[in-house]
Amino acid sequence: MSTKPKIGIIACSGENLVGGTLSRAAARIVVEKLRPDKTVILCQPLFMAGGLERHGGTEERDFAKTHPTITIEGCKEECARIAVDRYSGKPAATIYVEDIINAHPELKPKSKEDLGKDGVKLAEIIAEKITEKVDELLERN
Amino acid sequence: MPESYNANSETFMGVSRIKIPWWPTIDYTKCNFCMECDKFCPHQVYERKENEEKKLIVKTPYNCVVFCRACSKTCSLDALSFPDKREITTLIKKIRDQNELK
Amino acid sequence: MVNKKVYIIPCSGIGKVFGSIGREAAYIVVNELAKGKSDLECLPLIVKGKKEVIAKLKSNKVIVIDGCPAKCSYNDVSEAVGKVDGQFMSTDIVKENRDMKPEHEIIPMGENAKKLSRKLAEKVTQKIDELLENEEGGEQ
Amino acid sequence: MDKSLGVIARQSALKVIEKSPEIHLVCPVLLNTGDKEYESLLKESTIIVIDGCMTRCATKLIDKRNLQINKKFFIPDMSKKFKIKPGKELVLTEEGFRLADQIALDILDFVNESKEQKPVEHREIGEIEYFKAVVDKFHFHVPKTGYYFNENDCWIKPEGNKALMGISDFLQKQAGDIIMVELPELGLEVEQFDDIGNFESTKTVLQLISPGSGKICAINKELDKAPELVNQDCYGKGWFIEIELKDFDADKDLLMDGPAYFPYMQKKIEQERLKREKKDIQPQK
Repeated sequence: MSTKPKIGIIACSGENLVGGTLSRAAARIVVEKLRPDKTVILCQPLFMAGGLERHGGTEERDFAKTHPTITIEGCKEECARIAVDRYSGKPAATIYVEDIINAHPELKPKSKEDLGKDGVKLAEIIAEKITEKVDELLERN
Repeated sequence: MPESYNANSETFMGVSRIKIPWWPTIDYTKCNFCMECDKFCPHQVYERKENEEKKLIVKTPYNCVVFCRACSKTCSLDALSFPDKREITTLIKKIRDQNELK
Repeated sequence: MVNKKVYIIPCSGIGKVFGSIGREAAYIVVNELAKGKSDLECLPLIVKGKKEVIAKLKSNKVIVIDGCPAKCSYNDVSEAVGKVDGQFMSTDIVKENRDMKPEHEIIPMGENAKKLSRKLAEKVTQKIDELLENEEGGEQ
Repeated sequence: MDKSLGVIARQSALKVIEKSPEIHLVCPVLLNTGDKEYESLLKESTIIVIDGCMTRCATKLIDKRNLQINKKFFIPDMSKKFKIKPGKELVLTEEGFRLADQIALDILDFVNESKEQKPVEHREIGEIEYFKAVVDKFHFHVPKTGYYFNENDCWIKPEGNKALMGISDFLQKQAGDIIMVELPELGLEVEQFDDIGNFESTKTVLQLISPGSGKICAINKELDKAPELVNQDCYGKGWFIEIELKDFDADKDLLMDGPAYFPYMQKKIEQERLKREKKDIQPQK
């Protein structure tokens, strides 16, 4: 049976701000392209809904209890971090998308619905940051 | 890395996979090489041969899951056929009985 | 009288393409088909219990769009706000259009997934009009 | 209520109830106001509508709730069939009562027929104890007892001379979100390893390959409306069909029980993982 260490990724997934869109895009880039074999994406709404018997939430929460999990926050509300903290224990790391946006004023996403070329570049930068954390956590474990 | 589908070591119901003649047969008089079956099959049973007359062949018959006929549902021309299921079942039972006697 | 709005809350799912179809449909609704009549709200914030958001939803109509049978948006909104005025499942649109299978890519979304999103958006818009009409009718 | 046709529809329904009290009468007015009481009743029942006139309000009310109507009766058609004129008076004439009686008999016939044909849709499956394999965030379940499996990841659960059949948690997860289940006809004779049902997910089309042999005596109609039950509860509410067993002892020769299937499934999960890893590595070459 597979016992390879894996890292959980949970993105804020918010809908109101471009930060949510970026968090989601970056998370997918990590799990699909950069570290498909080492990461598992957790669905934030499902994570929070929980308790739906054998379908859903509990499995996501259990995973985050037994695996280091990185939360990605789109805004100051820190929904993902708070959710993981509440149901599974302290997240291994948290990435604040807003900080990265501020560090790259030259890359402005077109809108939250359509990131545009620059927005996608920004998402890739965020994804790189997440990947750094993933590798760091894997080394530590 | 270990080969994930090594037919020689695979068994089906305790019978060596290579003793069970279960795989699709392509009727080339009907096949129009739409490749739907190949697109469908998750076990790489088929192989496409772009530059040959028979553009599709059954490459790895023992990868085929015994009793699975799902690919034939994708074939609108009905060009895929499988062995008689009852004969295969009987054969499997027979080999198992022999194995037990050994 | 302030014009009432219908708030759309997609489930924000991320694991599968269905969440994205729901989200894309919500975007089409608020930015195009029912512009000015509808707005998005953020599910994680609702679950977190952000007061302003919940108060706003209580005094307006709310439509949820879910992407899987776990129905996170429906369940969470029902619990936090105490009501849901309309609910949709993006998987229903997939079932209704079986010849149009959504691609699995999420970023960017495939052609079929986009088409399905638009179909879903049209349905949601219809519901919005229905809800707003009833609202007006009730107040006359 | 404002036309004689409606009054006849009402009278027919009342007559049906009088003869067969287990049938519920649904009030269209109450149904229209969205009464909650009806919700679960309608979901679980065979629905018959009686429409009086062309506006077909009863049908529309049920359609509005996205429910399936099992049989529709339309008073003008019935009037033609029995060659009885409904009359125009709102207080029923003798003719009107006679028509209503005839319609009621027709409805009762349908009810009796469908009772004979209609398989019991709900199967009580109590608490199941599972073997559990956890891979990343996925939990794969295999019932410890009561279920038998073939190597095509389909299960059979014998009880007396009958058995339920369905697909395993592994196959369900492999398939992904199931959007359609196609089941065979009642009464069909199936042999072990026949393919007896297709199901379609957003990824692929797969088959239920029968672990047992016998005659199909029930199919899970719920799956028409809610194929996701297969994903949610594959060993319970997501059952596919029930058969009258022909020779389960013979079937069992080629099946695994829970403790045997569990390691077999684990091996398959591992193979899938290896295949995926290979795929992940290849594009980088």
